[in-house]
Amino acid sequence: MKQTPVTAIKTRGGSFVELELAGKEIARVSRPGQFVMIGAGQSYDPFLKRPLGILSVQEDRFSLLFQIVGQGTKLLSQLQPGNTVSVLGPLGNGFSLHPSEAVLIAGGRGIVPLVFLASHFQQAGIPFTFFWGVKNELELVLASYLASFSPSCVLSCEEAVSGYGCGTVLTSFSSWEKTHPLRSGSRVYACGPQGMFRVMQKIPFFSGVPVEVSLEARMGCGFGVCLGCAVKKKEGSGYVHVCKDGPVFLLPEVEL
Amino acid sequence: MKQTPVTAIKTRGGSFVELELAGKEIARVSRPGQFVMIGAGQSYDPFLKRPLGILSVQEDRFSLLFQIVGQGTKLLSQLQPGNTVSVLGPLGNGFSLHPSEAVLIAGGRGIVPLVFLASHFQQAGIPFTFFWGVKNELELVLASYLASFSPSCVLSCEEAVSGYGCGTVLTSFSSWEKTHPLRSGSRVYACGPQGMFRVMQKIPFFSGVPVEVSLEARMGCGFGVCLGCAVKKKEGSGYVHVCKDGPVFLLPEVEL
Amino acid sequence: MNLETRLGPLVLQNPVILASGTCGYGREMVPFLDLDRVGAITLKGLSVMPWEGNPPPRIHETAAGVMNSIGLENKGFHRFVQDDLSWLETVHTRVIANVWGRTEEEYIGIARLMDRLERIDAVEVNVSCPNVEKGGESFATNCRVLHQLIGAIRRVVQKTLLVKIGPTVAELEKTLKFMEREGVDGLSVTNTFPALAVDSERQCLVFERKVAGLSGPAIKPLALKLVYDVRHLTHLPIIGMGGIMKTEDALEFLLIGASAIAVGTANLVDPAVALEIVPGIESYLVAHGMNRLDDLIGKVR
Amino acid sequence: MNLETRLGPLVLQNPVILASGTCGYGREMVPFLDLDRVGAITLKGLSVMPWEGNPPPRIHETAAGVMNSIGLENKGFHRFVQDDLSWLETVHTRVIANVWGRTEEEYIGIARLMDRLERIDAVEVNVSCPNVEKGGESFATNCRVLHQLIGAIRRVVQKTLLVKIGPTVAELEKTLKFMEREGVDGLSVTNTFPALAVDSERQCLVFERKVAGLSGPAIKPLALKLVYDVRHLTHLPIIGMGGIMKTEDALEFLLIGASAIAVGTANLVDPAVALEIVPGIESYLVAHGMNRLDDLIGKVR
Ligand SMILES: Cc1cc2nc3c(=O)[nH]c(=O)nc-3n(C[C@H](O)[C@H](O)[C@H](O)COP(=O)(O)OP(=O)(O)OC[C@H]3O[C@@H](n4cnc5c(N)ncnc54)[C@H](O)[C@@H]3O)c2cc1C
Ligand SMILES: Cc1cc2nc3c(=O)[nH]c(=O)nc-3n(C[C@H](O)[C@H](O)[C@H](O)COP(=O)(O)OP(=O)(O)OC[C@H]3O[C@@H](n4cnc5c(N)ncnc54)[C@H](O)[C@@H]3O)c2cc1C
Ligand SMILES: Cc1cc2nc3c(=O)[nH]c(=O)nc-3n(C[C@H](O)[C@H](O)[C@H](O)COP(=O)(O)O)c2cc1C
Ligand SMILES: Cc1cc2nc3c(=O)[nH]c(=O)nc-3n(C[C@H](O)[C@H](O)[C@H](O)COP(=O)(O)O)c2cc1C
Ligand code: FES
Ligand code: FES
Repeated sequence: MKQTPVTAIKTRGGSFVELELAGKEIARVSRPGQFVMIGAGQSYDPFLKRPLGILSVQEDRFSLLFQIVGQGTKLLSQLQPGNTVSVLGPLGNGFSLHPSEAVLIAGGRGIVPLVFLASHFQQAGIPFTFFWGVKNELELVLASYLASFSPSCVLSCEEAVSGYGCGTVLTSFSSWEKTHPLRSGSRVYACGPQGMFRVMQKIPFFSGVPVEVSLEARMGCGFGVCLGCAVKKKEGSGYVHVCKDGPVFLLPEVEL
Repeated sequence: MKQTPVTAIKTRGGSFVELELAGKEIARVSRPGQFVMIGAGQSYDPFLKRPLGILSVQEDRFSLLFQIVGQGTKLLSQLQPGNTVSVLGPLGNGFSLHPSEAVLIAGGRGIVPLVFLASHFQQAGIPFTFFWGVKNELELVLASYLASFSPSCVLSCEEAVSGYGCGTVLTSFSSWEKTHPLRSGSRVYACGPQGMFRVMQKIPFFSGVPVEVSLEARMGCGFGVCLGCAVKKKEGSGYVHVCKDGPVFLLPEVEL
Repeated sequence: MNLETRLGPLVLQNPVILASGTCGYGREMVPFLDLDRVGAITLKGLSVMPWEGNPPPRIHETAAGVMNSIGLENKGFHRFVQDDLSWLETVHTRVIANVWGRTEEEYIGIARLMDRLERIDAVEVNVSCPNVEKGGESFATNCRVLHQLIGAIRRVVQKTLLVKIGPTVAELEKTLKFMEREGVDGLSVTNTFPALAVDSERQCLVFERKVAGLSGPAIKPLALKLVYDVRHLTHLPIIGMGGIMKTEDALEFLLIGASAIAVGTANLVDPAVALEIVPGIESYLVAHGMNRLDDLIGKVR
Repeated sequence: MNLETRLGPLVLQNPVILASGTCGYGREMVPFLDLDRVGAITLKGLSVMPWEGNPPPRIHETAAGVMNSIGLENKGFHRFVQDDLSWLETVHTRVIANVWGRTEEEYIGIARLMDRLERIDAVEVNVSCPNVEKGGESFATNCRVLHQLIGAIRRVVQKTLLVKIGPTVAELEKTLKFMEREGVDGLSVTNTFPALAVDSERQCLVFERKVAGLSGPAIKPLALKLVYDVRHLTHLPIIGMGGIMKTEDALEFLLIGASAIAVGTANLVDPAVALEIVPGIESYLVAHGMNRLDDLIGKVR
């Protein structure tokens, strides 16, 4: 299949990698919240492509940011400029782009699609506040991705680190929210681990405002044919499919 | 398993590669005609290691020279200094090292173990003549490996190329042999494609002198446990095993 | 070059089919390949009623393979007609409907419904589902139940009827002879192989349903063996599949006698790969001085 | 940490065994690993008389797998005794003799000979060979012949008796119950999977004997399924194998109830790998707060 050249690769801290790829078409049509399926090699190990959210797009290139967690991401992290990868995308739906005001809530690597979304809001002049929380100091290397949004950002770390709010991203959001009533037409956008979404489903505030969440699931294809990426619907029976119906869903839609 | 660092890699023409590896132990104990089993990656594609003859040894390194013919050799050709590979060896028996005089006959990549053998003879002061034949001009890049033996070398190419004998290595050997009677205690050493050995088995000259041939066979393990590398015995029934009983055999021993 | 091939009455312009469950209802593939250039597409398995399938995880990777426990999730016949049929009418490729039921009656129901749709060229019966009436054992593993099922479906299907078997078919030889007598038009060989995976970190089986189906390159040598065995037990045309990733794989199945081949799991990784295999087969025929696909089929005995 | 495990009367210091046909007669492994540190080694299958095996090619690579058609080549009992026995007496590891014959008589003959050797700790009967007296069909696929064979061997073997089965055993449940009754001490599960490969360039089957046995990571999910099924059909201890390459693979087999595991094809690629798996299992037990191997075996149902 068609190969996409790697144009740049940068390690961020020990376990994060930013990968920039050539791709005019993907750069042109991608919207915040969409993802690509990317294959690390021509071999069968790993066999399937991996889903990665789109971090940013430039003229004729686009960037991904991922955490090394297993064999697939490890191989991706070893790419060099000039190597090529096979990519399908952009895939999935994206976030809705026209709230009157936005709250962005990211946990850990969930930062990726929200950075893309925040750039859009910044360009479009839509006011937003970006909450980002990490588990430990190591993940704070990613803070650089928020630099350009800095006055609108609230960072927190579960481990005590000087200069950062201590606790989860949801505790820092909750205290902020008490003094910052959202105007009508506001939306919340969230991406992070399942545990974060589960807590959000229990916090009453999030029932009163539209909350768009970007989910992860094990994927077979990424484009809707295998039905592998099923997540239970909250109401009624049956499943939604993260790659085709998502990855962005309304918080109350899905059983987490 | 233990990893061996690549210390140098050089492409020779389009399809040959010389690979130098760190390995004090292998460098110290290897004898001409032995080989190593080498794995290209940590993945399962290809699954088995590949047998490659030893070209030369230095103090704490050794070199291989191979032709890119499939997935395994392709991956090996993409290694960079600093990468590591897994290696088993040295394996197999080697050539006998004390003839009174030697004739070396190599076809194509069969040059590899005979270059190692010729260096030994040169050092040991044993007279030898090295016949090397290739199919086409492309393979002539390997002629550089014979430079240091040059007065004792006879090169031939099946394609007409100026400066080289035209025909197979066996035709040029046959005409040489008419005017160069071998002294007693001489041996012939040969490595090349099966077709070359088959022709040799039919040439009466080679019945009158001990001929040691280095065979190739598909290998599973390379160290005698799988019995995958069977080659039919000439006399009686049953098989010899290239990795354990060989790769060097006497020409009349094996059915080719 | 004539790449045409036949599955009973059904003629395909070339032997490369997209396998059921790996190309959706066709439309999902449009961004990646021109459906009109493959021999046929096989729709995701459909039943009369919608079926929600199994809980996640549904996909697990193994060495050179994929295990799936989709559980035959599908939208049901009526939503298929609503959502996809008129779109399918805009493409010209052959369309094979893959069907299943939990009871014999459900099987007959969906087969009959599909048979009536003009756009459907053939009905492929997936016999590897659990028979809810008979204790959940797969239809394929009980010889008597299987024969009755196939006979009943043949009576309601006028179109080309294909039966898709897997490694667990009961009394293979007898069943193949039975299918010949009943007038089945062709066989799809093979479905996935029953397999297991254990999550050693969490100390549980990976799949809630325990067993899941293995597909992909890992099973190719086993699928080839099954196709070869079937080929020597029946003259029915075979769609060979199991781990086909590239032209050489397809050639292996054709050489041992498959009249067509299907690409399954490979579509997940490279949804355009079928359109590399079609010209790949063509080049092979040219290189080997053959001028029709038929010269290749079954050349290795 | 107690890594001890039992196969009937046979106690192993740890559960990692080298599988038959992938570690020769032990001596070939010495340059790569200390035999005294594995649970046991299983010798290459031996018969009474030497056997020359199949013509080349004997080995073919597949995606994450290896097909072999060695054809049970072996030097025969007497040369084994001459060449290898006194050397084997210098090592302390458990030694399992893998045996086979072309007739029932040959099976009984080799089993009896092995049973008399002090250095041999257990006899493993490979029942997947063609029965030359009964038309070449494998002993394993004919239930009656298989039962008679096992009964007869049990009567001549005093030592631990293991039966090695594969995916083609006839009437699995009945056969397992029969083995329990006859007093078989344990099962080795699984042998290779029958498979086929086609050489599309040369337009022939890769192997002269057509079918060859598939092993390696490709078959792991199928081997796990077979071990799981067998585990639920019998209480006999099981040596689980099929595609084990690393600690995690071994843990999968132990978790679903194998009492020991064997490393086969992996030895060809990395002959020292068994000695990474032994401490690997140990670390896993420590990390999961277990202090004996028995806490792990069969934890996943
Ligand atoms: C729509 C979508 C967008 C994503 N975007 C990003 C991103 O921008 N950056 C990033 O770092 N990661 C992202 N992920 C997660 C990423 O796909 C997985 O981390 C990756 O597939 C792991 O592959 P691996 O081979 O390295 O690990 P594996 O060896 O496959 O698995 C390692 C661990 O990761 C878990 N895992 C594997 N695949 C997934 C998955 N698809 N979803 C959740 N958990 C998984 C496994 O359960 C296991 O615990 C995204 C996932 C989805 C579905
Ligand atoms: C003892 C021994 C020493 C060798 N020394 C050298 C050497 O010094 N330099 C060198 O270039 N090659 C050498 N070879 C051959 C080398 O091992 C093969 O070319 C290599 O294994 C091919 O691997 P591959 O994955 O690239 O090709 P594959 O995809 O495995 O095969 C490509 C083609 O090569 C043939 N082939 C594969 N393996 C072998 C084999 N073991 N023997 C013969 N043909 C094979 C196949 O039939 C096929 O036609 C040696 C072989 C042996 C047995
Ligand atoms: C995700 C997935 C879904 C599948 N769904 C179906 C199905 O609905 N009906 C069916 O008959 N086969 C189904 N199959 C089996 C394939 O059609 C094919 O028979 C099998 O995967 C072997 O071929 P492969 O190795 O090329 O994938 C499915 C396979 C996969 C991987
Ligand atoms: C080259 C080779 C030779 C084998 N020889 C024997 C044998 O002689 N007797 C036997 O019972 N099994 C034999 N086997 C089967 C293995 O012992 C093992 O059961 C099988 O390969 C599955 O395990 P694995 O995937 O770890 O290799 C052989 C396997 C291979 C690869
Ligand atoms: S990953 Fe295949 S349908 Fe979503
Ligand atoms: S390659 Fe295994 S015995 Fe020779």
